[in-house]
Amino acid sequence: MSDAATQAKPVTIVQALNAALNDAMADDDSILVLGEDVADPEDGGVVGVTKGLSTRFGDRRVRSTPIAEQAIIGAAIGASLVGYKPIAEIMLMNFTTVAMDMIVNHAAKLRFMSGGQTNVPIVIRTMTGTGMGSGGQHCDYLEAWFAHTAGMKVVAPSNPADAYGLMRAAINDPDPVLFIENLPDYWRQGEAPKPGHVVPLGRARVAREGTDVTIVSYSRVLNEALAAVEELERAGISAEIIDLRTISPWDRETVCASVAKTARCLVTHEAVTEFGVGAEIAATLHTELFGKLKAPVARLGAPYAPVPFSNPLETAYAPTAKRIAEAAMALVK
Amino acid sequence: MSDAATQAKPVTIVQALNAALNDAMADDDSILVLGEDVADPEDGGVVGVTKGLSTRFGDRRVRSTPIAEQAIIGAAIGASLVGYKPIAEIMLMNFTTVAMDMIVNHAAKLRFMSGGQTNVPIVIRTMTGTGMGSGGQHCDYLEAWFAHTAGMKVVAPSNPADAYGLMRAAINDPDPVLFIENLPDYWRQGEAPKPGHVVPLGRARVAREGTDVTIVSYSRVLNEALAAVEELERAGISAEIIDLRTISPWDRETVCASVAKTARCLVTHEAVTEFGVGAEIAATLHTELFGKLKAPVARLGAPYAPVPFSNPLETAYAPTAKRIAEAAMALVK
Amino acid sequence: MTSNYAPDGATQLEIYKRAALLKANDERSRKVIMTGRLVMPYYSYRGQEIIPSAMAAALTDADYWVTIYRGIHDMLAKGMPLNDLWAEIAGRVDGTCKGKGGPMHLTYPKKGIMVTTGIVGSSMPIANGIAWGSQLSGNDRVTVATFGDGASNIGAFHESLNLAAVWKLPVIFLCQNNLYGEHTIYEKATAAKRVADRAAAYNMAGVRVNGNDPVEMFAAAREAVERARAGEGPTLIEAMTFRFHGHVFGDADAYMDKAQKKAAIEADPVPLFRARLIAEGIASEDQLAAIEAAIETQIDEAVEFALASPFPGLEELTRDVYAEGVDA
Amino acid sequence: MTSNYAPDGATQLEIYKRAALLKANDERSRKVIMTGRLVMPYYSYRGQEIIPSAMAAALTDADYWVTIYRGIHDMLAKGMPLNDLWAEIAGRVDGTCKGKGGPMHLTYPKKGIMVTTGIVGSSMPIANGIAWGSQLSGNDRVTVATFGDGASNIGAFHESLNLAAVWKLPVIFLCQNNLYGEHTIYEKATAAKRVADRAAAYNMAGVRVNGNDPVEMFAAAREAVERARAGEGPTLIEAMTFRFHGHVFGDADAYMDKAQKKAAIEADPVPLFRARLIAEGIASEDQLAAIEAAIETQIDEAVEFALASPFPGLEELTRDVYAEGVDA
Ligand SMILES: Cc1ncc(C[n+]2csc(CCOP(=O)(O)OP(=O)(O)O)c2C)c(N)n1
Ligand SMILES: Cc1ncc(C[n+]2csc(CCOP(=O)(O)OP(=O)(O)O)c2C)c(N)n1
Ligand SMILES: [Mg+2]
Ligand SMILES: [Mg+2]
Repeated sequence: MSDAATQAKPVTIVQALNAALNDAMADDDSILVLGEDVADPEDGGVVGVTKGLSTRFGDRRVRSTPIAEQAIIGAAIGASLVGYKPIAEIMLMNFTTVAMDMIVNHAAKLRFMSGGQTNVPIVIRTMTGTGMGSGGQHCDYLEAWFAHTAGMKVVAPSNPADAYGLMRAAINDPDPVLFIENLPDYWRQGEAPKPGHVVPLGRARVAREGTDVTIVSYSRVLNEALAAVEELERAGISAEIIDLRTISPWDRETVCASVAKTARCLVTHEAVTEFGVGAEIAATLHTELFGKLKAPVARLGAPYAPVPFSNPLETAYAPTAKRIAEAAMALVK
Repeated sequence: MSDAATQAKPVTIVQALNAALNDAMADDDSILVLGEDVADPEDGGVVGVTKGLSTRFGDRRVRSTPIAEQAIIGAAIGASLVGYKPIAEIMLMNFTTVAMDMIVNHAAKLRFMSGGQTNVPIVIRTMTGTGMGSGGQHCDYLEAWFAHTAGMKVVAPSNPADAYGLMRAAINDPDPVLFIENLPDYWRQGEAPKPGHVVPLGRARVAREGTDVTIVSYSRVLNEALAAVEELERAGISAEIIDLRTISPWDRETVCASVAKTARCLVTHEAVTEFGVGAEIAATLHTELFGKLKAPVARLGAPYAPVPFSNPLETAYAPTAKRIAEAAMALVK
Repeated sequence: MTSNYAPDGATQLEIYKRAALLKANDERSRKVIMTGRLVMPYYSYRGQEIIPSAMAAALTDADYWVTIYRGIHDMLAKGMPLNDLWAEIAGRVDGTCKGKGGPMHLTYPKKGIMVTTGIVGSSMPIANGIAWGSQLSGNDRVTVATFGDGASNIGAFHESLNLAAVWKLPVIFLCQNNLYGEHTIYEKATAAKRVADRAAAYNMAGVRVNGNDPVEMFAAAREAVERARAGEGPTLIEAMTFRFHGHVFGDADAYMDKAQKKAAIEADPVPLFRARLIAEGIASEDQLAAIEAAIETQIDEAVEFALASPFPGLEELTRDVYAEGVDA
Repeated sequence: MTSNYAPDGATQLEIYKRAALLKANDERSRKVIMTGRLVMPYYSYRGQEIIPSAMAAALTDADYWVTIYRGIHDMLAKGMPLNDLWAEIAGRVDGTCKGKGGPMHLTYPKKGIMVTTGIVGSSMPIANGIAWGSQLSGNDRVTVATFGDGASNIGAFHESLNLAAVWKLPVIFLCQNNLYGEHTIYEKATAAKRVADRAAAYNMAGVRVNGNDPVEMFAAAREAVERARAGEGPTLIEAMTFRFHGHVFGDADAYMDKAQKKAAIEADPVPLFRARLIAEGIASEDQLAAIEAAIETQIDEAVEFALASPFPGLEELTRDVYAEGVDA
């Protein structure tokens, strides 16, 4: 599958991630992969992101684990302290809740607490997202928790090329990176990344230039924002879309520059609005651009509620192109 | 100790909490207390908040547990599903990291996921705070995580009377409440609460009226804010101090009304500034009072770093009266 | 197993009625999903029917049960009505949870079905708390927590069994060992030869039984229930079984040993049990055929009821987050 | 215990040197805190000195160790220099962690002291990862994880021992059973009669030894180290001991059984060991007195070195959060 990276035809995010893992592991023997069902005898992952890796790189470097997330992250941390670069999979983001001690009290803090003697170069891959009808415990976006945790980096790609490039950067990074993958978007097609393509952490991307309003997003909802552009055009509104890509540390410069130009901003994500990532961005923009904004920064996230199962409710839960367009229009008029 | 509640002389927060637990348990047999070392054979808690309870109410209602936070919260949730009102202690807030699944995926969501058939009337008591030289894993303020979790309520008193009244309200509440106690402030003296005194959840308190700037805080840092008033006075600045008391759901009305009056606001807390509670408050104020503020809402939290051990560093970590005064002055001039 | 706990004929028939219902319901569920009439993540329990059927026969309606995503067999055995079940998995307002919980969070307190969790291991800590409530109230209600073999490797298992033993809680830890945790075979994930061996680490009664044998399974259940009601504490039951299908509907189960799977399906416990009931004269072919026909009709009705039920209104999106009308 | 692992005289003397250092260092620490020269949360290990002294004697500098808040004895035994230790607990820039970690997070990779955690149970999952690294590199380094009796009831213990057994990791789980977890006595928290019994739940070698007996403790350590180096997997050692003081400095330990405590202190393992060394002619009174005097001098120097060292500058407050000079 690794040659997907060099194909001219579009690839899916699953293929791009698989290519990134293949290319990185081929370049660097210290890279390891561990998690539930990640090896080929277990099907190379429930979605196939790690398919082929254990066959190609051996079952010593690519290991399926018991269902024990504390043990998984602990093993990754320990190996990283002695020269390895483990990529640990926590199947779904809601399962990070059983490994928070390892992630927050240890992975994020060991460099600081040891006065820089040790560091934890691990990547924690996890998937999440509504749209599959899995209900309250399998779809949460919890990125705000980790962004609030000093020492963690948080990444969330929205397309195959960024998925590849951010994964390569996350693996190269000397500090722990939480890498968020969206489940329904796994099969989204996009331009194939060039092998070795790296997207530096902490750099947002202007996904579409515009003049009237800036829409900041990341992960799957970024694609909803792009889908809203046309409707906004029809309404005579030119939207600039920014893909944050890295949630922490986030690219203040790029976001502020865009909003300095448009004077209006909507931040939208799938996580609950209250105390979410949008709050930090809004608070920062109002400070950096005080008196220069034509409207208060708008935030569009999920309602203050767990994820519902019933399809009409689940569909109404996360931001859609339609609701993003409405929110952007409300800002402009 | 329960009669501390009726004493005219000031009481400590430890005494007030102990009185609240005593009075509540005396009123309602369904209230239980569990946690590490909470019973009297184990000294009634490491700080003594639960001292005397097992002797008075029996070791069936007040139980010391093994060191197993998932089991502790699970036991509280289960008992709450069959008619009890457990008060579970997670000794330090950093230890909530080993119980996040029980708290976030279960306690906070069961009412919603069951369509209202069940609910989880538990109180989770936990202490935290810098100032004791315990370093990176024992002092974090993680309230933003729980405020971002739909279904949880989050409370953090700053004085004995509120500690009593908020504890009584939290126990009465039909939904899960995270109750945050500050360690160095446990022995802070204050007016003794009247027995039965209840402070409704979701209601902030104007701790001190002022006209030039609103300072919003909670927990120990609220007292630092009060201590900054004098220096601000000397600088000719009249500060209004708001004690949020409940962090989620927070009292938008009271905070907005105050800032509508002063047109300037500083939010200060001990948690890391980035993606912290201050961001939500700032984003909300800029929206509610767009164009009416004389300065951007300022946020003063901890720097983006784990808690350091070395005393001069630890002292420089959390907001102090002095730094709060400086930040408020910067807002006004 | 101590045979003085063996089920009499009437009890065996009760167990069979449940098992037949469970089997028919799983087959119907997969058909309804296959034909696209319903869309949901479905965790088939086909092959594991005897375990909850026998367990439930040893309980009363007043007893409690905490189950998991792969738990519809547990719930039906414990008495969840078909209409409420089907309306819930269809996401309709007449479902047990008004459609808000779905297949992984079905809840039905009227029959003691208190929590269904989608998190591996999390049925156990909560079951302890319910059992603690029974211990405090002095009622003799027992709480059953079901979980899988893979779950016996997660921290919550350990914390829960230790606490239950130290507190002597009236709880039964029922491990349905179907040999796989998602795509991973038992041996690759679990250091213990038997999950039941782990009971010794808590001074707890532990037993491995053939969960596909109704007599053996019922005897183990009955003994554990008596122990719990007598205040003698928890029991760990490891019920051996096999998952006939992939982990979740749509999973091609390439990772499963074909021969092992074929053999297990050939030894399908429900028809075997059926044949034995007739052979031993406990029930007649006609009797069982009538029972099965009635079940099919009930399921027909439940599916129609579910699909005719309306979806919840959007106001439900933010309802049941907190209690209504409570200050704040 | 297999006596062919018994320590010879020279090894016993090595163990004693460590034990004497640990004992003297704890006594000095408490004195320095008592007199207010240093302020820190201090978890006395007095009474537990033999365990790490014997364990470390079975290791090389290249082996790894992950310890806990009550771990200064482990670190000194593994070779952390006194100056670096004292400067760290004094919060000074010459400390192992530049004063940023403190007594609960001392780290000294030069001698294999990789992590000190303040979270109960968390030494074990990380130790597994270090051991996994050794397994991958094919070096024969062993990793020791220390923890307490109370920690054997938390989820991380279970997940770690299971993974270590399934992966056959070269790790030693060293439980220092001092009969108390904070204020709670062993029996009240732990369902297992012995922590060592829990090894069976993972098909792991497990042994309970008298951790206060240097010969028994060394033999167990040596055997576990050989097993790990031979690629035969992990070992759980439960070393029985007693905590002479309260959980943390300042704790009045009202909850401790007075008679039990008195008896334990009367059986102080360090002087007993000392007397035996002399009685058996392994060392002379003068020899040991000289060793102890040298230790006191080293500690004097370390305390002075620490108190003379400057505090870190405020720029350290935000340093070491991420790598410096890394993009983003
Ligand atoms: C904490 C956690 N980790 C991972 C998962 C994903 N997951 C769902 S079911 C499952 C397998 C569980 O296997 P087992 O316990 O044997 O139960 P079974 O599905 O076989 O009935 C896994 C890994 C989860 N739900 N929760
Ligand atoms: C997860 C977690 N829960 C609670 C605590 C608070 N705590 C610190 S030490 C301790 C007792 C541990 O006892 P034990 O494991 O026997 O080790 P000992 O202190 O006796 O050496 C507790 C409960 C903690 N640090 N981490
Ligand atoms: Mg299974
Ligand atoms: Mg102990």
